[in-house]
Amino acid sequence: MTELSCQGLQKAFGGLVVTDDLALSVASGEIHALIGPNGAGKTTALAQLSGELRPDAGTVWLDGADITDLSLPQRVHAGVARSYQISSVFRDFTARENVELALQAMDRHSFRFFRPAARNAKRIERAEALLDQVGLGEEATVSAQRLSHGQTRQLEIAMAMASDPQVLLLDEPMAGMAPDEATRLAELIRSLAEAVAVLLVEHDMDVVFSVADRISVLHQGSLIASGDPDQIRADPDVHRLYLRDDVES
Amino acid sequence: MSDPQTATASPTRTGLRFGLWARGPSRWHVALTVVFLALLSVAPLWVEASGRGYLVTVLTRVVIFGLAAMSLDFVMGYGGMVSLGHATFLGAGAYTAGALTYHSLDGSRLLGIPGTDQALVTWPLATVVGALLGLVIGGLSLRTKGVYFIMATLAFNQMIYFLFNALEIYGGDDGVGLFAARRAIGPIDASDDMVFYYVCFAVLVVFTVILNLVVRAPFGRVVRGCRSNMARMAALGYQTYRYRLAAFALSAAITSLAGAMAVTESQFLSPSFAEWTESGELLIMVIVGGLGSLIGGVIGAGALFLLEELSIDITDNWQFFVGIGLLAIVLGAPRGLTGTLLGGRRSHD
Amino acid sequence: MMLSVESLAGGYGSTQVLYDVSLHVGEGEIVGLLGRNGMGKTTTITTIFGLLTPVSGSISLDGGDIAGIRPFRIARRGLSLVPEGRQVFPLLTVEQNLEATARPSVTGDRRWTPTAIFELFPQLAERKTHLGAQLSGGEQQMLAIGRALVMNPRLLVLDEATEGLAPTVRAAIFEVLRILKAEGQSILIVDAYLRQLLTLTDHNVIVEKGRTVWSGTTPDLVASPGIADRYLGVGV
Amino acid sequence: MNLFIEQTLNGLQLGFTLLMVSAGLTLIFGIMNIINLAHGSLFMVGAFVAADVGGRTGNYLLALLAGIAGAAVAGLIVELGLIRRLYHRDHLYQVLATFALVLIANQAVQMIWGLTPRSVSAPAFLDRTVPVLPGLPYPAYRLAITAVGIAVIVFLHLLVERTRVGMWIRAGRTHRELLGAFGVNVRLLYTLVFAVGAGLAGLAGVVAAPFLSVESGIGDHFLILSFVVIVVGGIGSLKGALYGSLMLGLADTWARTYLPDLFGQFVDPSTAATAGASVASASIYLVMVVVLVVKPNGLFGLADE
Amino acid sequence: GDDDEDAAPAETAEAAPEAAPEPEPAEEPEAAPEPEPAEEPEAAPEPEPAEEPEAAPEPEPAEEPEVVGGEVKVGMITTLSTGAAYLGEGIRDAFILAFELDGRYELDLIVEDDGRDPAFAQQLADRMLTRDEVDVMTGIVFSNVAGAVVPQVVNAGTIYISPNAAPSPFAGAQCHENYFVASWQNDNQSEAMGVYVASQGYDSVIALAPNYQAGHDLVAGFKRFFGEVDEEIYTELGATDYAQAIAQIREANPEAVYFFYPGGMGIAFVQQYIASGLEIPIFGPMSSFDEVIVDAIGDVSLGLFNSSFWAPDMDNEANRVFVEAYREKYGTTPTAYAAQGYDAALLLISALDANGGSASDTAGMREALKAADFDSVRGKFRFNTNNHPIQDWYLLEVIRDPVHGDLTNTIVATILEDHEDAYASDCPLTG
Ligand SMILES: Nc1ncnc2c1ncn2[C@@H]1O[C@H](COP(=O)(O)OP(=O)(O)OP(=O)(O)O)[C@@H](O)[C@H]1O
Ligand SMILES: Nc1ncnc2c1ncn2[C@@H]1O[C@H](COP(=O)(O)OP(=O)(O)OP(=O)(O)O)[C@@H](O)[C@H]1O
Ligand SMILES: [Mg+2]
Ligand SMILES: [Mg+2]
Repeated sequence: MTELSCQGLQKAFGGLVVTDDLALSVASGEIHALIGPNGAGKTTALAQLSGELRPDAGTVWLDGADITDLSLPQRVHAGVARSYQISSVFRDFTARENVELALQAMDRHSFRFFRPAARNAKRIERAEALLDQVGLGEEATVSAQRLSHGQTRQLEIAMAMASDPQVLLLDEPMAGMAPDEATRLAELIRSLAEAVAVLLVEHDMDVVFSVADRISVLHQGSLIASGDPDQIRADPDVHRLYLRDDVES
Repeated sequence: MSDPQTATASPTRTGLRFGLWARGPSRWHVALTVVFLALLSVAPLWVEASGRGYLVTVLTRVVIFGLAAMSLDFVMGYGGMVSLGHATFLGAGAYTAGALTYHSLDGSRLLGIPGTDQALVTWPLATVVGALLGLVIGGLSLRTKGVYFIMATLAFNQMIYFLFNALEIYGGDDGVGLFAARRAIGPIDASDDMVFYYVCFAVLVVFTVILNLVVRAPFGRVVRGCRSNMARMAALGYQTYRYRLAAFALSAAITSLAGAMAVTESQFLSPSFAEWTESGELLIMVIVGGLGSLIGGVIGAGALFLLEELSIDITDNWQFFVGIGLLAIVLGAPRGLTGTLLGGRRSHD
Repeated sequence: MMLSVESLAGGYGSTQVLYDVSLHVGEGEIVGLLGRNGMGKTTTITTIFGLLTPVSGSISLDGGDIAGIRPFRIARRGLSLVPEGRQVFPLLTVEQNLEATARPSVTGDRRWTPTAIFELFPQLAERKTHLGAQLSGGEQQMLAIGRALVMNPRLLVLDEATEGLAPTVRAAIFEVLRILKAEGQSILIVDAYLRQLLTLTDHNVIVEKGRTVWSGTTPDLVASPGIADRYLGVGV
Repeated sequence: MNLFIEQTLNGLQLGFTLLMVSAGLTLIFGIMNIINLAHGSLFMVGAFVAADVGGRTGNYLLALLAGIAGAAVAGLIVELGLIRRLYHRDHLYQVLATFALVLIANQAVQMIWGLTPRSVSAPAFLDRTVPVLPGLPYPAYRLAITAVGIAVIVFLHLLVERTRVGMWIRAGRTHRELLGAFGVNVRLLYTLVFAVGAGLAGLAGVVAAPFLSVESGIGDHFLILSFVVIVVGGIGSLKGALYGSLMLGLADTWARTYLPDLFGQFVDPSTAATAGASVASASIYLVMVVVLVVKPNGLFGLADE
Repeated sequence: GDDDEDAAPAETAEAAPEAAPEPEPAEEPEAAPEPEPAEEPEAAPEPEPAEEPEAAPEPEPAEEPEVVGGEVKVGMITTLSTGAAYLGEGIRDAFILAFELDGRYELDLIVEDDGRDPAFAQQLADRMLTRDEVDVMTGIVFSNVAGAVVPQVVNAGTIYISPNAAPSPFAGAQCHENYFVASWQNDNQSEAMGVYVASQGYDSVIALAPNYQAGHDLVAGFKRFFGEVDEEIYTELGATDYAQAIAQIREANPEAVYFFYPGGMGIAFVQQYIASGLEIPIFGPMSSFDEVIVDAIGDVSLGLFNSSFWAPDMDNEANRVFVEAYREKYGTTPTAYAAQGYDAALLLISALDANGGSASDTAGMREALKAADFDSVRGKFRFNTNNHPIQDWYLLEVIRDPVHGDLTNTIVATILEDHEDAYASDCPLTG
């Protein structure tokens, strides 16, 4: 049972407070969706949880251990991985090499100077399996810069999954994916969540309400609501600020 | 700033840059490498036989500077670290080996150590000095990226250059001749230019093999990944700084070795080894040869020296013709000479 | 026909992506371009805008051939684009992003000005002096839409313009498009929110592997669920 | 104390000279993001044309205009013939191509104007000193250079920050191709702005010429300094270019003035003079390294250049 | 081991300079400048060289008529790019001119630009020595290039005649029997200025020079004869802005300023110094005041003093012939560098003469060179034991040439007679 949580998280860019006394938690076996209007601070919150951005104040724990001071790579090795809202892949590597690189990171250190990296059969196999899972199996040997936008989004997810994390932070994984792929991905996330803690940021309410166990709503840097999907659906503030007619129920 | 949203300043998808040998060396590279090294192995015999023996020393310089350019290509073409300061290491190697030689001729001591002109001592020592200097300079410069990195390396280059200039014991900017020194490499007496060539060539072959292995190894892949997308590497769990620093120091060490070889070759020690224009020349060799192909550095060095040779024969305005030649390469060989030699084949491994 | 694309073939350098794409947008019409990931929607659009060179086929605007013409000339004929992946100008402030591209329509009117955009997206107004790079994903998307609107185009082309937008904002965008439609604006649109999209479009074109495999009116598409199921993998 | 004041004045003045010299490069490299090593050559062309025209006519104003025009035309030709083929290629090919241009230009001016250095004489009304403080006459021409430096940065500021052309340039820096889809004639824009940058290089060449010997390769010295200024200030930031050049001008001047004295406390004067001068030569690079280690994107640079 | 060979020629060297001046006074009127302006416009530069030889070698045909037609292959590595290009240009042009005027030898001259890069110059030397198999090498302008190339040349058994660079190591411990300096040891010109400035009663002097080896050498040379200076200021090599140094001069307020700024640096420094309004007198060696520099600086350089071994108006036959012919062929007053190149060629020709027109006998060439039996444009010329010249040094003043109207230097006094360099005693060569 793994749990990532934070307390009193605070972040401002200049005068703009983007994260305001934020407390969150996500545990393995659950999908916790973080939703909220554009610019609410979701991505910024993820960045602080993943170690990319230092909070101005507040603490982040992983299984009770304070990881606030761990850097991004260190947190990855501690079991926290993330995907990006705006795809960030290795454009001049093939799709499979992208995933291989993610897998190789788990070897702890890559100060191996002489054995060819391309001959690691086990790793290649695992990479292809991951690509299959996200629906990119056929594009394994295509250079990432030749992937379409949606395909790049798929690759993004495969890479996040590759580090075999205990906590997975997903920033709008469905964005840019065609409807059928989005549906497939929703299922995949659902199945992952059996063992992994998933924090999901997503604007596609169909997906959020169908997969999330718990939903928190962020507005101007702080939570305005948190609860199971039914509670959120019923919350008038959330409706006014965020959902409007997307979820008619 | 680490916020990935700021990293979206990538060119439009239609504005792709195909310039680089993105995907690591292919078997075509291996073939080209073997062919070119084979050519180099017979080149001095051929020029000697055709009555142009003076070219042997030119070939020696191609090999030595090719080695330096190859090691620069390692950090540049694979690691994305464009250094305009590699002459720093060339100079460091030259001054390490040159100073030891100078003191052996002089009979004096350097920091209490007696000098020597034995290359088996001076060359490895220069390599170590280069690695250490690479750690220091790389350690500071790698805090920056892109053009800032270029300029940081240039800044160190200039500082080291002024330092060498101020070393009056070695003649300041005039430098000092080491003409009486032996060219001893272990038991081999390499005072003969041909022998010396083959010693240098052997060193080149060794490092070509090593670097080719390294870029294919997990380490090399990480280095390439850092060039491609450093922020993402960190997000995958890589301590990017360490890998890049290691790569930089390795490159510095090899370049420094080349510097030591160069001073043994010319038997003249002067700050001009460390002049920033020398850094520029190494850079040009790499670009001319083709980025990210390793052997391209050597090919680039060969092309540049050949261009010089030809231009010298045409006129004493040789720089003009070298300029024209370089322009022809830029416009006519868009991916450097290796890229053109390998035709349209893009590597798929 | 305002925009006519006939048997378009093209791609990226030596990689062919489009083989046979045809689509037509009439005056005042809204046309949806549909297809799974990587089927060639974006490639079609960038080729129309002259950012990629077609290999064969024709592209004409108001009867005039625009294939192979440089992008700025095409844009000046009244086309404007919300590109995929936002692509706001990161070094310009929000305000400058809009000012840099603002121009009256080919007929000379200025329905959309930066001020009008700030009314449409009050959130952008608050960020006026922020650089494009400092915006959240959704804010960038709003800006990208605004940037296309201030060109007061005759044909507005939206490539996944609602990606990453909160439901409220997405709804607002569709609302704006509906208003524009009522005003007679022609639109070519790619969007993943199929349900909402089909409330808007008159015509739809489905591409698969670089070919137009189906085209017809929205009622036709809704009426034959097999088509969407087959080409898009979803029901409508 | 007088020495300190004069040296500080000299430092600021050197700073404004650097600013003037860097202005064109700020536009071309800092804002347009084109690495043009031949920028120094354009500086040189300006100086040579001015020396030629000035020598023939004796008219400084004519020389000035001719120098600017000469460099701008040279820039135009370079952009049309070469640079425009390189935008879509890796930056390094710009380095290679423009380096080749430097080699060609340095020899070309020798072929055209001979191997002998030339000079440009300052306009008569500036060829005198003005007392800036009691007992401290200062060359009027240096004050004029300062004024030109300020004028140029104001011009650039207005161009880049206030005009649509400026916005387009900054947009084109990251999205060159896409910009076309917004109705901007990108090719023409780049050609013209490049020529403007070249003209600024020519202006700097002419204005600096009366204090220099106009010789082959004269601009190369300034080229590196300009890059240093831009990088210290932060690429793409005009404010950075201003502060960067003033900071470097002062650092350089103070280091040259006081380091030999400082060293003189420890070693004999002759050694102190040479060692002090050597360290002083490295001072601007030292400043650059310190700035970059503390602020990896320069003083006012945008994040993640 | 070569000491014995060199012993003999040393004596003849004494005699040589005296022999030279003799014919000159007689011919002086013929070469007077007056008729020239009239002829100049008519005579295009090309046909002249053909005519000249007849005039110059007049005294010689009697001695060695049989050597006409000999061929000599000379490798010249010099600087023909950067701001210092005119130095190499002057050397090259005058060298060629000397052979043309002499007319008897076919000069196969291979000229290459070293770009001031020692390593590259080594490569050039390699080609010339091994591929082109030149008989003699010459041409180097800069000391750092000389430091790299000269040992390579002389160790290969080839003779090198320096037309300019003469760094101190090669004058002292590293002197070589194959190495001859037709110019002057680097320090000499500032030594002369040191003597002069001291003689004028100046006590407090500031010395300025670029911060490089030659700069240090020249300041040291100045101090060797002047004594301690108040302050030494070293500026960056190639610097363009001298405001800082000028401010320091203003602050220290010395009685005189000594500066060494060759080439473009000299132009920039003097212009800025004058513009600064400082009125402290400045003195420099010839390198700071050659004809190109003073011409570029303009009228403000009039009346400034410098030290040299030669001036264009020097009063001897060889010089008149040289200056006149140079002017006609190249249209400008020759610089001292040109004079050095010219003398280097004359020296070579004299050695060829002594060896029957062939340069192949290195030992013989060596001996003949050491004798220095030629009419130098500077009048007296002989070699010291270290193959560096012993010569007179003069005080020069910048004037406007009364005939041609350009700025030039004229001799106003002799500072040092039979001056030798400070390093000869360290040189193991004898004789
Ligand atoms: N580097 C920055 N400098 C200044 N402001 C910033 C910076 N990064 C983000 N912001 C601002 O912080 C706010 C929160 O941004 P964030 O990216 O976290 O939003 P978000 O909730 O992920 O929005 P979206 O749903 O649109 O992606 C935004 O208003 C944005 O403009
Ligand atoms: N720069 C490129 N170079 C080569 N091939 C490319 C490039 N960009 C895209 N492709 C290929 O072209 C095909 C079509 O891509 P396109 O971007 O047009 O798809 P799309 O329909 O817009 O998909 P998505 O919904 O994912 O955005 C894809 O299969 C992709 O692999
Ligand atoms: Mg976000
Ligand atoms: Mg698309």
